[in-house]
Amino acid sequence: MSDYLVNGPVNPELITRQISFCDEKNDSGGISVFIGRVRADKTDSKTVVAIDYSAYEEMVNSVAASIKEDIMLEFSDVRSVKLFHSIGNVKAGEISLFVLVEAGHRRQAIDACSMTVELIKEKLPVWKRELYDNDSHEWKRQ
Amino acid sequence: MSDYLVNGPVNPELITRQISFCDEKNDSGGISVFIGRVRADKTDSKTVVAIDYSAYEEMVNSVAASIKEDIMLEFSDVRSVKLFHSIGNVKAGEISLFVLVEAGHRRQAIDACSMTVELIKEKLPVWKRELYDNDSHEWKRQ
Amino acid sequence: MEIKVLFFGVLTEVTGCNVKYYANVSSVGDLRLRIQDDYPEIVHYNYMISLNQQLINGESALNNGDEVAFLPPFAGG
Amino acid sequence: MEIKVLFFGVLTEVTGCNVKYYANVSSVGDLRLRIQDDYPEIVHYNYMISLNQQLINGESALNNGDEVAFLPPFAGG
Repeated sequence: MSDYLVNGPVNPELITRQISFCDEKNDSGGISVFIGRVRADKTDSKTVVAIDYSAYEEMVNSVAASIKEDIMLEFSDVRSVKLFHSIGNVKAGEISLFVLVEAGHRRQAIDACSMTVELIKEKLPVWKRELYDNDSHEWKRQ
Repeated sequence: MSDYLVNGPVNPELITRQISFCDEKNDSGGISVFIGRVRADKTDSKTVVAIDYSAYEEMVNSVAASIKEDIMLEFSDVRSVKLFHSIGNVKAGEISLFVLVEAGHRRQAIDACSMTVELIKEKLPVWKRELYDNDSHEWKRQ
Repeated sequence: MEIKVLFFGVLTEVTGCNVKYYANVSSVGDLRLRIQDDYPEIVHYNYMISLNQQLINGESALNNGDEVAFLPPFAGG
Repeated sequence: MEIKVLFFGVLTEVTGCNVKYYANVSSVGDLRLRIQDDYPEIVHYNYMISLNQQLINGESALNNGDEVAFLPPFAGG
């Protein structure tokens, strides 16, 4: 299994643990976090109840590692980049993406986290199938 | 006590609770979080062991409320803005600022969280006194 | 009439107090001079002034019960 | 020689499978034609192609044991 993929929803406890345990040297002043959740979008007469995520696992590993490298090269003040993406079933309201960036100061933490999220959207080989309350489903582009 | 001020460090459990309990309608897809921590900065021969924060509490309430209003007006996709700042003693490695912004989609969540952090830095009447390991202290500008 | 004056941050060390009451001050300018008399050191510090929790730009009249605060540059976060 | 071919996302429904092996294909272009023969529907879909987990831009020769994947537009997050 990939270091970056989580079966089912990302547990909020994982997020707490990552926030609590980062930076043992206490030299990072800013932590920027992005959390992506499954929205109960209503379209026509149906509502999203879950998303079923699938991934090209081996490629997720290399792409995620290269995203982290790019961010560390671009932002000299960044100390660490963590990212976790769900595969499998994630219900509306549950978390499917968690990104955490630590930096010495706030600007680079915020900008690097923002760029990490954009790179994930653009490059991570993950697909999603929305599942609706009328038992239909649809592969989504975004 | 202010709705926005926390005595001592912000507990990571508070962060988990806010992440878990936000958005009962499940219509927000992006949550952007900023966490500010006390850095164990080394200057000359001394190291920061803690920061003692003080605030003009009544004014924090009105300024924080107006920051939230400004953000909600500027970003139509934002569902909620939460902010918590420490007063009193916060040790190196502990959390002194926690901002959470929920939006339908990621861009507005990220941009609104970033702007909230900047507005807090610029407008929130809070002061900090760095405490060093040699028992000296210094009022800091930033 | 009585005006409540608050000091914050480094100014609490300059004045040695967090709060002090002044009588017979008709304006913010007037109050500022009184405080400079009491604490001559304060002229070396940057600060803003708020009246009833609102930052003020220029001169302002004072009324009984007003709360004026002397605010060094903010340093939250 | 044998090439491992992976399908993802909506293409798993188009082809009815996640993985399939092809022999005697010397290039990615060659493979693409073979797959279009097997699954004519696939021409209606957008996809990128990776070779051994790297996206490729143009034509590429294939060797025994290579892994080729057909990737619809990514939709993580």
